[in-house]
Amino acid sequence: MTRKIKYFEALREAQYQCMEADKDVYIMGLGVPDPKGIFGTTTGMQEKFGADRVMDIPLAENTMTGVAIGSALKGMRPILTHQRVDFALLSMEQIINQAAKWHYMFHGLHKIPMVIRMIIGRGWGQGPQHSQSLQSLFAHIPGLKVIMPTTAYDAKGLLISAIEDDNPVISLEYRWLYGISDSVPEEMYRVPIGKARVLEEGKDITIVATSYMTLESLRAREMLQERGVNAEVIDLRTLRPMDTETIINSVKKTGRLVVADTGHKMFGVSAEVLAVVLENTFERLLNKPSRVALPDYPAPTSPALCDDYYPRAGHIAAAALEQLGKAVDDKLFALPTDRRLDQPDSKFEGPF
Amino acid sequence: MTRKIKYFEALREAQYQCMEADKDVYIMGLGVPDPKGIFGTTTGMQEKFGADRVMDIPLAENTMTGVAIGSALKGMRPILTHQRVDFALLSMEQIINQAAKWHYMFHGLHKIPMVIRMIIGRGWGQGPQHSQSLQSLFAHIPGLKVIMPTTAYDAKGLLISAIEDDNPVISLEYRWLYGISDSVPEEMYRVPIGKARVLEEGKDITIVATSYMTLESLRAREMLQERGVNAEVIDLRTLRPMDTETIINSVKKTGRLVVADTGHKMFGVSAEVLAVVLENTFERLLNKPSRVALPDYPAPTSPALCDDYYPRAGHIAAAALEQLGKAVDDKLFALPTDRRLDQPDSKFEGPF
Amino acid sequence: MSHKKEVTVKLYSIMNRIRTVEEKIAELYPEQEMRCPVHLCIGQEAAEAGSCAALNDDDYVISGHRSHGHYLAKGGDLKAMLAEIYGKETGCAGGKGGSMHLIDLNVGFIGAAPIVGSTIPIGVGVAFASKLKKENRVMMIFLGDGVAEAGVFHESLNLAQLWNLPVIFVCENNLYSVYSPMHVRQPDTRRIVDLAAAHGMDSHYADGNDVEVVYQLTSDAVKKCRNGQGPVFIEFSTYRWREHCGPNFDNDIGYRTEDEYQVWRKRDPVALFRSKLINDYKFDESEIVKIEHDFKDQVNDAVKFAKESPFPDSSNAELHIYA
Amino acid sequence: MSHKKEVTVKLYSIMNRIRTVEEKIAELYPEQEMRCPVHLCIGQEAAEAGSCAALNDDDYVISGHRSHGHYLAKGGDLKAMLAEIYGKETGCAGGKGGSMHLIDLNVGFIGAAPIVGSTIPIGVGVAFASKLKKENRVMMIFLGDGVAEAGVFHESLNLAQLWNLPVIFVCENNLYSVYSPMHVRQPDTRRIVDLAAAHGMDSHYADGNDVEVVYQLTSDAVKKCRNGQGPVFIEFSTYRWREHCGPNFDNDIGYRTEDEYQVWRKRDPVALFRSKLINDYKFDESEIVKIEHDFKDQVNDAVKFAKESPFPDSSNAELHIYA
Ligand SMILES: Cc1ncc(C[n+]2csc(CCOP(=O)(O)OP(=O)(O)O)c2C)c(N)n1
Ligand SMILES: Cc1ncc(C[n+]2csc(CCOP(=O)(O)OP(=O)(O)O)c2C)c(N)n1
Ligand SMILES: [Mg+2]
Ligand SMILES: [Mg+2]
Repeated sequence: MTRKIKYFEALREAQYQCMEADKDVYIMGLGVPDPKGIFGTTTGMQEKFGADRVMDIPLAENTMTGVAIGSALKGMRPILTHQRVDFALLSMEQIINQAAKWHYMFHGLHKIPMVIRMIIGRGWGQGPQHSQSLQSLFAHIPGLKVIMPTTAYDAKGLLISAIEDDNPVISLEYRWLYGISDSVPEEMYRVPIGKARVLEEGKDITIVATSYMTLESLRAREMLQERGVNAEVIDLRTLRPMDTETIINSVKKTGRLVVADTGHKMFGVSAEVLAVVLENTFERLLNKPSRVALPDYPAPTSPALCDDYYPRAGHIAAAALEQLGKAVDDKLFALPTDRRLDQPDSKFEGPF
Repeated sequence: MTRKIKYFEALREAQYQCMEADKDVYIMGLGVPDPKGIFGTTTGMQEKFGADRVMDIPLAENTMTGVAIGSALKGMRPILTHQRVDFALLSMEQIINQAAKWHYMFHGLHKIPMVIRMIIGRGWGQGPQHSQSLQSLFAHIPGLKVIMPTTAYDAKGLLISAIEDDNPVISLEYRWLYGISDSVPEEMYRVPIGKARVLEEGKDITIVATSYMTLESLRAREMLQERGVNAEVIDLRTLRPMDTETIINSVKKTGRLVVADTGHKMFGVSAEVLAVVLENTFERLLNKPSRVALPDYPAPTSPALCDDYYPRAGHIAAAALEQLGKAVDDKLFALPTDRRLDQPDSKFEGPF
Repeated sequence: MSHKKEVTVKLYSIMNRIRTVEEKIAELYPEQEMRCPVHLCIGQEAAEAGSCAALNDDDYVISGHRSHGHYLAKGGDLKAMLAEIYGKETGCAGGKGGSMHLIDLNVGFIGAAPIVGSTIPIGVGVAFASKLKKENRVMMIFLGDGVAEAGVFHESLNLAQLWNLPVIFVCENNLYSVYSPMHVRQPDTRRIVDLAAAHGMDSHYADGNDVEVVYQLTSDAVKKCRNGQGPVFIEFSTYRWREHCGPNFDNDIGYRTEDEYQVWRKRDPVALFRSKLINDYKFDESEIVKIEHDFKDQVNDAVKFAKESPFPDSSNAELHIYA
Repeated sequence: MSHKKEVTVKLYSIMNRIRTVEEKIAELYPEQEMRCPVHLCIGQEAAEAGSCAALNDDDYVISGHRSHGHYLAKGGDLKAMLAEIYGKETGCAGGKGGSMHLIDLNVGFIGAAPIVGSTIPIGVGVAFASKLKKENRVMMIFLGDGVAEAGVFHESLNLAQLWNLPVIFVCENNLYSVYSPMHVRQPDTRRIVDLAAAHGMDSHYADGNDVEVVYQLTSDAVKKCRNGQGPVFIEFSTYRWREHCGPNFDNDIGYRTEDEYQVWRKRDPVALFRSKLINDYKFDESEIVKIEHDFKDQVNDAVKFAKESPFPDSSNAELHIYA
């Protein structure tokens, strides 16, 4: 049975069903059982599963990551939640040196099945320290898997895969996605980690996007369609392992590539996608690809300073048009009239 | 007056001269004044400048980074030293959220002039947690500058620039470089941050290398020369800001590119170099570029497991030959007869 | 005016200033013109006013996410603060920071940042540099009860004690970290002040809603720091009245009780001290009303200033990326 | 054999085992066949043997960079340890880890890792899972004096106490962190054990070179943990004889004095207990010699095994990248 639910509900359902199915799954994080329940993704869980399996924790990101690791190697399946990726920076040592390496360096004797959920991206004036999108830091680390679900369907399916995976999985959730709806099956299902999704087929240009930028890319596709360009939109969904095959096949077909990422540009996710394409389909590339990503400075707080900070559909479309040698019109960059840019676009509601 | 000194001596001299020139410069780090003096780079400094300016510290990487930041905004110029980049992971929060952002987010009211020295790369059986090369994690962060000196000349000149810079600068020093010699002027001089160096000119292919891989690239150049290929070798020297111009100009000339980096491949430095080249000189590229970097798994400890882990000159040369459609011979991959691969090559001694 | 009276007026004025500004923000926030999170400190004014009043103008303060009170108590520019929260060009951080990144270097307010615990070592570093430069200034670091769970707290205390730095750690224990009560975060077999004492530090615990107690304790601490006798730690018990983040009351959402709130509400630090001024110190009520009134006008002016100030040009976003 | 005697023999045997292995490593290290750093624990055997002897076979131990003693005291496989240090396929981590990553899950030795402090929360996490699974096992976490400066130490103590976990924190205070003496790292106004006590934890300090004292204290701690009465912290004073990392003596390089070393040398935990066996417990010397002799043979066999074992195929490097 499929029905329309929101991204946050899909994440909660994934956790709920995994906890019902496997008593070793547990959830912990600052505020997990509190009235806000991490954007509703953990609401009601403690009532259902008890304070032994759904736990608030001390403010100690580094140590709690170690605790999750220790419990994981004993067969538990922790889901550790950070309200922002910015806080998770306190736990980089445990994530990179320990979680990512214990299976390897102990020659397979330990498994570290754990999920670390982190929230990325912009919100109401969150500013420089509360809205980063640091996915490439994790994507660079062997031993980790890194997922970035965009749709509610994928949110549920990928989180279930992550919880059932025997490796540490970093799940990055963009704040503005929690309210997006999608048709989501009631039963448990898995979306495989490591598979991109072709959301819309197209023949003229490939747009590879991560997370929230997938929504902007779909809008960009419409803009392009209006201008006679037929774009293929791929939601990367997983950064590590990366589904290079889907990307390469698409670029082989279209010969053109725009990458739209929620993070910074330099040394970011978009660079890896370009590199992979270059290494694998160089000969089929018809023009130089483009990267649409955050500029290389921190996020300012005032909405007045953010208008040019977060690239929008128009920027993606413009990059595509340029590659195709077509005119770029001002309409692409028109500011919305119904909202300020520091609030999510209510038209991005799904299903996808 | 120029004389031949080693990399570690060059780093010490840089710090020594900066401390003489500016009383606000100070050094701290675990073991800084101890008998080993961070590979000799801080030996004798405490005797000369006193325990107020050359300090051992508690084992508290995160806090000591914050302390450095606090002192920097008060006009001091701290040099914080970590014996391994792996330990510095404990301080990612302070580095990324604080050091990199205080100048920006306080609208220029604070400056954070500080240098964080970190040692990267392999050593005698250091294994998975003591030999990483995590430069791309830092290179991704706006607000930081990131340098990776290869030669003793650059080590001194870049470190002086870093100490005099008004921004946080991450300096990554590869363990195997400390014993390399070079002609180094006695007086203070600066190597500008953000400029790559063309070490050897060539016309057939461009090799862009970081840190220790520059030495392997020079050796690769010789191998290529023997096989009739004339390679240009560029030492990237700075990752952020990156000297895209030098790279692009070189690839415009040669039409071909190999990137050799000391870190992991996926989402690594080599990806950014490829992306930049693709965006800027797509039309001049004659073949797909190659990335020569660490494979995507942690560093094993036993030397028997490392033979194929660390790419060598031969791998770089082979990548170049393949691009040029030339035969790749087994001799390229011959193991050295005078040493095991877990020890530095004594022939890499400089000057460069 | 006698010294004693001067101090009394000062303490009340600062508390009143904080209360008035925060209430004004709470009132205007629903207009959605302050487009950033705000962490109001209503209920905690005594701990903030009393401790900052013990500092000289050129002493230092650093703070975290809940910093309005510290900024105002240290004498931070009100217009620049409100303009910052309104995201305006005239804001103290040019609009880049918002409510969580206040700064006023003219009065030694080094800055604020909302990663819990992260400004503690930065404050210690300022104190270290200040000591080296022989400025004889004191650094006051504000922190909450949540911070006592974080490693950086201990690392910083260790260092401040080891290096004998002129730092006063002021912990405002308001019983909650967001919606989480103490007992899910810290063992009930110890107090926060015990942790600090274990670092070998001169450590105190006191009622943070009594501004005179706060002032007395912090004044002693300042004297000690000024004499080079090292850091001091003080834990003040207090209570936040409104929601963790935002302008509303939230006793209805279930993480704490209305009863608990009412108990603390009765211990309103501003009202208590106001009564004391009248009943014990024989102030004329009109004197007090005048202070309050004058400041209300200032706040209204500042709001007007903030609202009327221009937004920064979007190109300002590219200023100050590197120094 | 009486229980008392059995324990006595066990304590001596374990100490002797550690000493013998470590001396053998020191002897052979200059051959440059063990191609990884080694952190020898000679001088600290009593703290390690005494505490592990208090555990059951199925209890847990986790350690850091200086882990040989803990591994051996917990009963870790000697051949697999030496083979690991020699980088061989038969090593306990297949050559991937070396001396700093010993593991033997058959005896509850969860692992070791050399990032100072990092295995502490991992150990706490094992204890948490073990408690949830109602295994009634105890987790013993070894740490050095340097760790007391690190935030993760405090965060972990806070959690272990809060969640009332069956953890024994054993701190071997050997006065140095690499070449750094205590006084450049920690204030002299407090002891490490005071820090732990401040977390509300049952905390003890004792002579770590007296194996019987160690055994007694840790046995009590184990009992407490087993009864669900929460974690225990014990600081043992002790001393490392040789250099921080490597096989040599290093009293000549200047960070500590020969005199200091000699004082501790006289308090050799192995020799002291050996004399006690003979003088107080009336062991026959030949009995002891036999224990020593047998074990020497075992060590020689293990070295032979390690040296003769094949290196892993270089393709093994690609095993176990993901589970
Ligand atoms: C490192 C980190 N973890 C989590 C958070 C989320 N957070 C913001 S404020 C806060 C509560 C802190 O509580 P406390 O220190 O008692 O201060 P209070 O809000 O009560 O003034 C938390 C957990 C954060 N900002 N930083
Ligand atoms: C986080 C971190 N910082 C620094 C180091 C370098 N280091 C290795 S061992 C060591 C000394 C630790 O001292 P202590 O805890 O007393 O243990 P001991 O060596 O005396 O047994 C240090 C600083 C490290 N391994 N990890
Ligand atoms: Mg609080
Ligand atoms: Mg020690």
